[in-house]
Amino acid sequence: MSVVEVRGLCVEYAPHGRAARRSGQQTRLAVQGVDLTLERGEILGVVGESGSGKTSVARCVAGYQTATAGTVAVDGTVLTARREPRDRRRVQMIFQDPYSSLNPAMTLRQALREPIAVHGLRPRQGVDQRVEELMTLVGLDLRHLDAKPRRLSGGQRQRASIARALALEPEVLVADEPVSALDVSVQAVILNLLADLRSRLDMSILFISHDMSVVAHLCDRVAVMTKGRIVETGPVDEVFRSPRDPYTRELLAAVPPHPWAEVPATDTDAALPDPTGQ
Amino acid sequence: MNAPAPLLEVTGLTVAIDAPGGTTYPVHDVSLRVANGEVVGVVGESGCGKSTLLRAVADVLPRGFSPVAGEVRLDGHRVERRSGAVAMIFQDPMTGLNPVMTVGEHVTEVPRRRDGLGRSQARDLAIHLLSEVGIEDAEERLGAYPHQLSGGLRQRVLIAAALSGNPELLLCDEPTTALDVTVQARFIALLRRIVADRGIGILYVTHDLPLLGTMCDRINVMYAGQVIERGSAMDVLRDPAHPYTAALLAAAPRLGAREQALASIPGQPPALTEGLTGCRFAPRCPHVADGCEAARGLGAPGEGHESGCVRVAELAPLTGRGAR
Amino acid sequence: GGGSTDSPSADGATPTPGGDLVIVQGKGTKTLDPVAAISPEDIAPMYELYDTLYRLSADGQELQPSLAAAAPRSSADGTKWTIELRDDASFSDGSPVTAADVAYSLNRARTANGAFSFLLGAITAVDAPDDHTVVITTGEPSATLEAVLGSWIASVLPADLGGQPEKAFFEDPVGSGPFQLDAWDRGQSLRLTKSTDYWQEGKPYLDSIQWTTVPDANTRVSQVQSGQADVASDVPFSQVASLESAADVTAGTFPAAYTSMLIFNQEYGPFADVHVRRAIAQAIDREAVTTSTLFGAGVAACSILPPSMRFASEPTCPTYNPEAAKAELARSAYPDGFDVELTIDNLPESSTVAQAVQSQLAELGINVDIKVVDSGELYTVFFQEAYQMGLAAWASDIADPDEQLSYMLDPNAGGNAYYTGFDDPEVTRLIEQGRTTLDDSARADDYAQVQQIVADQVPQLPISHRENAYVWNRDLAQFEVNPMGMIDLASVGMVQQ
Amino acid sequence: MSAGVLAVATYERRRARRLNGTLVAALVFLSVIAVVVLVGPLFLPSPTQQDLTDILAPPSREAPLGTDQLGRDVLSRVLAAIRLDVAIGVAALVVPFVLGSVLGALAAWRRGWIDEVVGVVGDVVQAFPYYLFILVLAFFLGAGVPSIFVAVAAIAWVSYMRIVRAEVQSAMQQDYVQAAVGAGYSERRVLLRHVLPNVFRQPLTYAVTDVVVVIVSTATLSYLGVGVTPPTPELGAMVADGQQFATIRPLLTLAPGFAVVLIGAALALLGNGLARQLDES
Amino acid sequence: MGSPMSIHRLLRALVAILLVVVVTFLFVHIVPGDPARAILGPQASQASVTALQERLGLQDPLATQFLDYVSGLVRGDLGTSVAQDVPVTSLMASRTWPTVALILYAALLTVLLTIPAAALAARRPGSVVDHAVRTVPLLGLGLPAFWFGLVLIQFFAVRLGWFPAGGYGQTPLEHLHALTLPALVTAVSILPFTIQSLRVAMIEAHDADYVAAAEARGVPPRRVFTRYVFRNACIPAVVVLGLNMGWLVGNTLIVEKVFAIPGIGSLLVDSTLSRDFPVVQGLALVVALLVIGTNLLTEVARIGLDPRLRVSREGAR
Ligand SMILES: Nc1ncnc2c1ncn2[C@@H]1O[C@H](COP(=O)(O)OP(=O)(O)OP(=O)(O)O)[C@@H](O)[C@H]1O
Ligand SMILES: Nc1ncnc2c1ncn2[C@@H]1O[C@H](COP(=O)(O)OP(=O)(O)OP(=O)(O)O)[C@@H](O)[C@H]1O
Ligand SMILES: [Mg+2]
Ligand SMILES: [Mg+2]
Repeated sequence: MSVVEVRGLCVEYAPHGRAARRSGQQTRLAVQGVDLTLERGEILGVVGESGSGKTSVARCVAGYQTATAGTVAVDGTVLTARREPRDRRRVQMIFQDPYSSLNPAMTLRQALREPIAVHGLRPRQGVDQRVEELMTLVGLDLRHLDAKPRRLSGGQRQRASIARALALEPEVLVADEPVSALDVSVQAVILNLLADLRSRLDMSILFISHDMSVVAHLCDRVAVMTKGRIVETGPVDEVFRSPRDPYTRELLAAVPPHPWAEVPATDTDAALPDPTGQ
Repeated sequence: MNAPAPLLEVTGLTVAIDAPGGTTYPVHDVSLRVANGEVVGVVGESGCGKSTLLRAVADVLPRGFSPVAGEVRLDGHRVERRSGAVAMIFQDPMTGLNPVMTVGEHVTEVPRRRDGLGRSQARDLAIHLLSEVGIEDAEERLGAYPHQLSGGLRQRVLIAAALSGNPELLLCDEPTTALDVTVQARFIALLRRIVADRGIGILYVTHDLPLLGTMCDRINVMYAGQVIERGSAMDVLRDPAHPYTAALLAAAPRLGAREQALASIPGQPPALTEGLTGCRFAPRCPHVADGCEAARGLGAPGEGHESGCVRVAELAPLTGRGAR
Repeated sequence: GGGSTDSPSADGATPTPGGDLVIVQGKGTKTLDPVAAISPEDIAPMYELYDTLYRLSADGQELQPSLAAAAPRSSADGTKWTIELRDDASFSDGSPVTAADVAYSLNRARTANGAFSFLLGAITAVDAPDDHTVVITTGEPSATLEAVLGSWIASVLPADLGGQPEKAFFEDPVGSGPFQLDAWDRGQSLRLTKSTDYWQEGKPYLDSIQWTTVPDANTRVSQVQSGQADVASDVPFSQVASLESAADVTAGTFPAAYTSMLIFNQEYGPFADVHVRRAIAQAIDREAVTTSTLFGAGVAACSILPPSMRFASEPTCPTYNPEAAKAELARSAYPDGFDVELTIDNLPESSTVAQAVQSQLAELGINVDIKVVDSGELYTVFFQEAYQMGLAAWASDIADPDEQLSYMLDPNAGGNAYYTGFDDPEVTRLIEQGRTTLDDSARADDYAQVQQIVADQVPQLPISHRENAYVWNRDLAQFEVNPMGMIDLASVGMVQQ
Repeated sequence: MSAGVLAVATYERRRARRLNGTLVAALVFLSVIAVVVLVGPLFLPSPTQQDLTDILAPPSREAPLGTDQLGRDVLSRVLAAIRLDVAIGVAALVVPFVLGSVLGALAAWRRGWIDEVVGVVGDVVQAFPYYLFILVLAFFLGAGVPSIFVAVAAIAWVSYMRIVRAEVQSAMQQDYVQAAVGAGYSERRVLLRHVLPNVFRQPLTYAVTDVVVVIVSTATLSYLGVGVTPPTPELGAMVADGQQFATIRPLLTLAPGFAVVLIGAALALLGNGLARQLDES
Repeated sequence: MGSPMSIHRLLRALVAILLVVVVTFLFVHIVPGDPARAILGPQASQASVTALQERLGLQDPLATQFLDYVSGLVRGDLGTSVAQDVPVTSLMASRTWPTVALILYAALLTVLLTIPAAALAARRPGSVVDHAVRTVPLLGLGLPAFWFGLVLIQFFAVRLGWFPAGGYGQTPLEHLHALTLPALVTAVSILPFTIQSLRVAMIEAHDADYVAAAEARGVPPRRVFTRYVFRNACIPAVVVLGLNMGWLVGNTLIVEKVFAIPGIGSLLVDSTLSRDFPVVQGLALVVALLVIGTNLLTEVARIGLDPRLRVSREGAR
């Protein structure tokens, strides 16, 4: 059985909102009937253009947002709008911006102890040990335990927020563009960490990105979104090798080829769409 | 590739930041050139001084930054401050446009205020420029404010505004980081067309190596305030001659290669204070050896392809991409 | 008058005609209806707009005929008063002032429910047998009549207000005074111009007078110093001396019918005991307190009547003597002192007095707790007798001691002996007698007795009699202020220098 | 109070340092004042000690700032008044600080009718003439320190409410607050542990400056005649009382006046320094 | 312009005004001290006090008095002054202009002093000039208006004779002359805030990418300052100015007393002291309207200045 099952998800926003203002769009229906399944131990990538509703889907799955229509089921149970703390714990989210995802007033130790203590996940004396375990798991040096987030680099913060999510022992991680703000070498660290978590802890991950090559690298399956709908899903290799939907094709064509890629780019200019075609 | 007469020539540029903790040098002894009709890339990790270099070239360094050595020449002359010969485009298209000015004002102000064009002439020019960068309903967009435009459109307005001063050199500081790949692809195609049409030079900064491959003629790789490798795009990306370049490439994921873990670079770049000697990458370099602490300029492996690595010859095939 | 006689000013010189006078004062004129007037700012312009039968001299001792041709002639029993009017007086609209006008005005004033109508309480009828004769009937012999007729409440208005409704008339009143109304911004500024019909030859000298409200005392002084204004009233007392010696302005103080005092609520246990009151009288160094607040602009009080008031005497008063005070208190039921609340208003001088009292009574073991209420509220508190000890003041409205003595000492006269509950039949009788005796020397005897009893019984403890302090332009001649605070502006003028 | 909402949305971003110059200057400034105020009285007569034989004395060795109209030592009174005023300023702000912060946080957190009600009441309080408000309250409760407390509390909370509301609103957009909600913590915990600790910089630094405003208001109340009850030395009352003697003994009003300005500048400086410091860290 | 904000804003302003009416009424009626006694003085007989009380309707139940008041308001009748027996509206009519002029003048001075000071400081942050600009106005925060006003009068009016020592004058020119010192005193109380915020905003605006981009593409420096740096920095500064308007208006009450300006401030203080309730009520209402009005005005100014707000804007008051 799938860990997460999303059926007919719709999200609507009031026509005047911050996001609409920011992007100049007036979209009301941001997500229009999305179906998704996430299997245990699977990394599902969601790609698509900016504003296509990726974040909205992620927030619904993680329970930060109530869907206008549709259901989200975790382990077969449909979760209601107001989730119980126990249910919340099962799905955790990792945010795009590593600079705002940690409470600046808390040291890493406090940030990691809190979820364990609040949910009583370990006996009192086992908490510290668990905290250290988590730090090691995400590859953070223990000397950072008493640091406040402002002393950490972007990559370290992102690892810390992953550790905080893991502290709750979730079944599902929802990662919304967790590496977009990071530099390639730091990005590599985080991607490796996520892959490692999946293989070691059998974690299920919903991974959102607009970077095809990152998704190609990390994910098992991919869902391609545009204008609030999923236009194509399937195993990454399949979808990327032989995209069926025109939008997927457009998306892939736009990816600058890695210089070491098997298939070297032939004529870059020709592969690019007409600039006037916006 | 024949090196054309340089449009931009930067020699030995060093920029200092006076900070309470001591002076740092985000750009240290950097030289580079851009010719007319050429797109030159600058690539490197976050914090290696790319933006500072660009701002120094445009002579719009932030407060506290000052060029302390070297010079910047445009067409053989020192860059005359804010003459408009150098235009600049920033990472975030929202922050590059004045939020309280309309598209039209952005594009017409230099022709009107600097060149003294009349209102309607300036307007015609603006419409022309906006169409040139691919905005179809240019006339209607003249009255729009930046926040009413999508990222892709803003980016185009930025270019049109930059072009309105007839620059010879366009500086781009990670202009597509905030955009999705399809918009990015269109943007790059647009830039290339402008280079072709107008014969201007572009200095393009990013930390995305593969991106540079699709658009640059030549690439400069920066590390910790210095250029550590340069050469034609193909040479640098396919046969990196510096362990750092190779490490960056290895860290970038690619389509269809998901088996391997990505190679991250251990450690942190050095603080850019005074007294750094030898190869700055040495502490993080897997190939570090005895000779690395000696200072060395750029040189080898070949004509038009130079590296700052002393071991460049020994390490010949640095890439992990197997036989080619 | 006081004033500064030693500094070379235009004081004694004869004024030349012309000039515009600007007077700045703390509050503004809010009404021009004599019956509705309550504050000195309301009253001052009335003396210039309207005329009265008599006018008080500058020293406050004497009433001089004004609209009247001579002093009133009384009938043998002292209840009928005949007053001849002068025949050259006319209103600013040109019509002559007649006895009918006077009768109308006096009747209006005494029958209106004004705050000061009681001043005319003795009058039972006013008649005008002919144009030039007014006959006033009083229920009993009235010693105060002349003084009352010299106050603003007896201002002479045209009969029936010239046929206008009250409101309209007092918006633009007609009077027979030396000046007439030019412009009036209620509470803010009032401008009068010279009246051409005024009966007194050659007067007034000034072309116009303007009163302007300037609430802050220092700003008032500054305005005179900078030449923006010619006269400022209520000058801080401490500044008078230094202003007197200033080169550009003249300053001075003028005796006033004003007394500040501690009042004791006899409902509050300790104050029912005369020993306590006497002890307090001896414990307070009135000389020192007066210096601290008035800086020479007044004298420490002994009698409750200010020296400028007719019939003020010098009773034997308890003097400052802490030892005697202790002994006196020992004879009371509170030999070790007690706690008491002193209610004062929020003026700086009050606070100074209260603090001095507090510190001096502490020596007696009397713990004073100062309670400050807003000046708008002070007399409400006193009136309700919701106080223990209070710092009060009295200003007389007429140049006769009767008003003050009755209100302050007669429990039936309206104030419950100035809110103290003091009741001494002998005092009440003497006051009554003084009011109905027409012989001045007999009145003097009665009042001297009253003053002595009060000095012994201390129903109130007078602290000081303050004067009015002014600073004025040095080109101003004949600037004098009488004890009622009135300036004879018809006689004031500028001198060319 | 209604004054002084410093630029709420914008701060300087600088690299972290130990203590910034402004803060150091403010602390030194304040320490000097504190030492003088606390040690000075040991060498001076009591501030309420009268000597009617030596009133309005010019400055001398015994009385460095002279004496007032009751012969009291002016310096001693100024020092005592500083202690009182600062105490009033600080104490008077405790309630509005807490009240405003709680209401602001609630308004931002709960939104809906609470937000509207709190907002409108805030509008009313601020639209009401400030000094009329205090004046009427002082009439009602009687002059003196308690009225000042109540009046200040009744008015000052609005600014804190506004500041905290805005800060909580923006904090709620922060991912770490979202993450805390997502971790299944109770509302109380999220608010107390994750939201509030991060929004206090702004109201706190504001409060420091606000103390000055309270002191000036207290002084102004005395000018209007409804301030602290005598004989307690209070700076505003001293300035107001001293005005009678402005021309002959200007020190009587200048000295307490300067004391207000000095304290004000020191505290404002402290506020600025604190803001910068908390910003940088 | 910005319709979504206006309706909500206006509604709230309306509710606020309504509440101000109620609150002033209650306020004024719980104040101890009998207006009749306060008006008539200590000597007045109890009979005349009672008569006045009856005439003023002070003996009616509070609810009746309130209804009378509100129904009067609806007809544009603010009642009759107790102390002066004239309609409150006519009493206020001549008093409103000096106050409005003072507020506007003070606001103008604030702006005129803020801009150069902030610009000077922002030019080189951290310099001596910057520190001076940041600390000197702070002194203004601790300056009691009544004291500072007197100091200014002593110096500029008495000593130097440059300005009148209070008053309002007759002609517009005289008004301007007479209001200069009071406007300065009023402005000084909010200068620290406006300078501070404009300075920070200017520094931020100056560091913005669009400024560098404009400079690079050849926009003349003067225009960069006016259209880019200053124009953007204005937005937060206007907000701060607006937020402090209430305080500024409040301060005029004191300033008017010190400078003897015949405005509503001094009338308000007087009327409060003399318990002239109808006048106090009327004036409180006018002042509240002024404050709420200026707040709405700044909101409008902000929307005018910031095109981003023209679509919609929530929160951030
Ligand atoms: N709070 C909101 N109020 C109104 N509209 C919103 C809100 N959040 C998102 N939207 C709109 O909903 C649509 C989908 O937004 P969403 O953030 O889910 O897209 P996304 O795929 O995550 O985009 P990006 O790649 O830019 O992050 C967009 O058009 C956006 O403008
Ligand atoms: N105001 C400042 N004070 C001191 N150091 C600074 C300041 N601004 C930037 N730096 C430092 O200067 C160096 C170069 O910064 P720069 O912005 O040029 O890097 P970059 O290569 O553009 O990085 P990115 O890819 O993140 O944009 C960095 O190490 C940075 O930490
Ligand atoms: Mg998103
Ligand atoms: Mg950069």
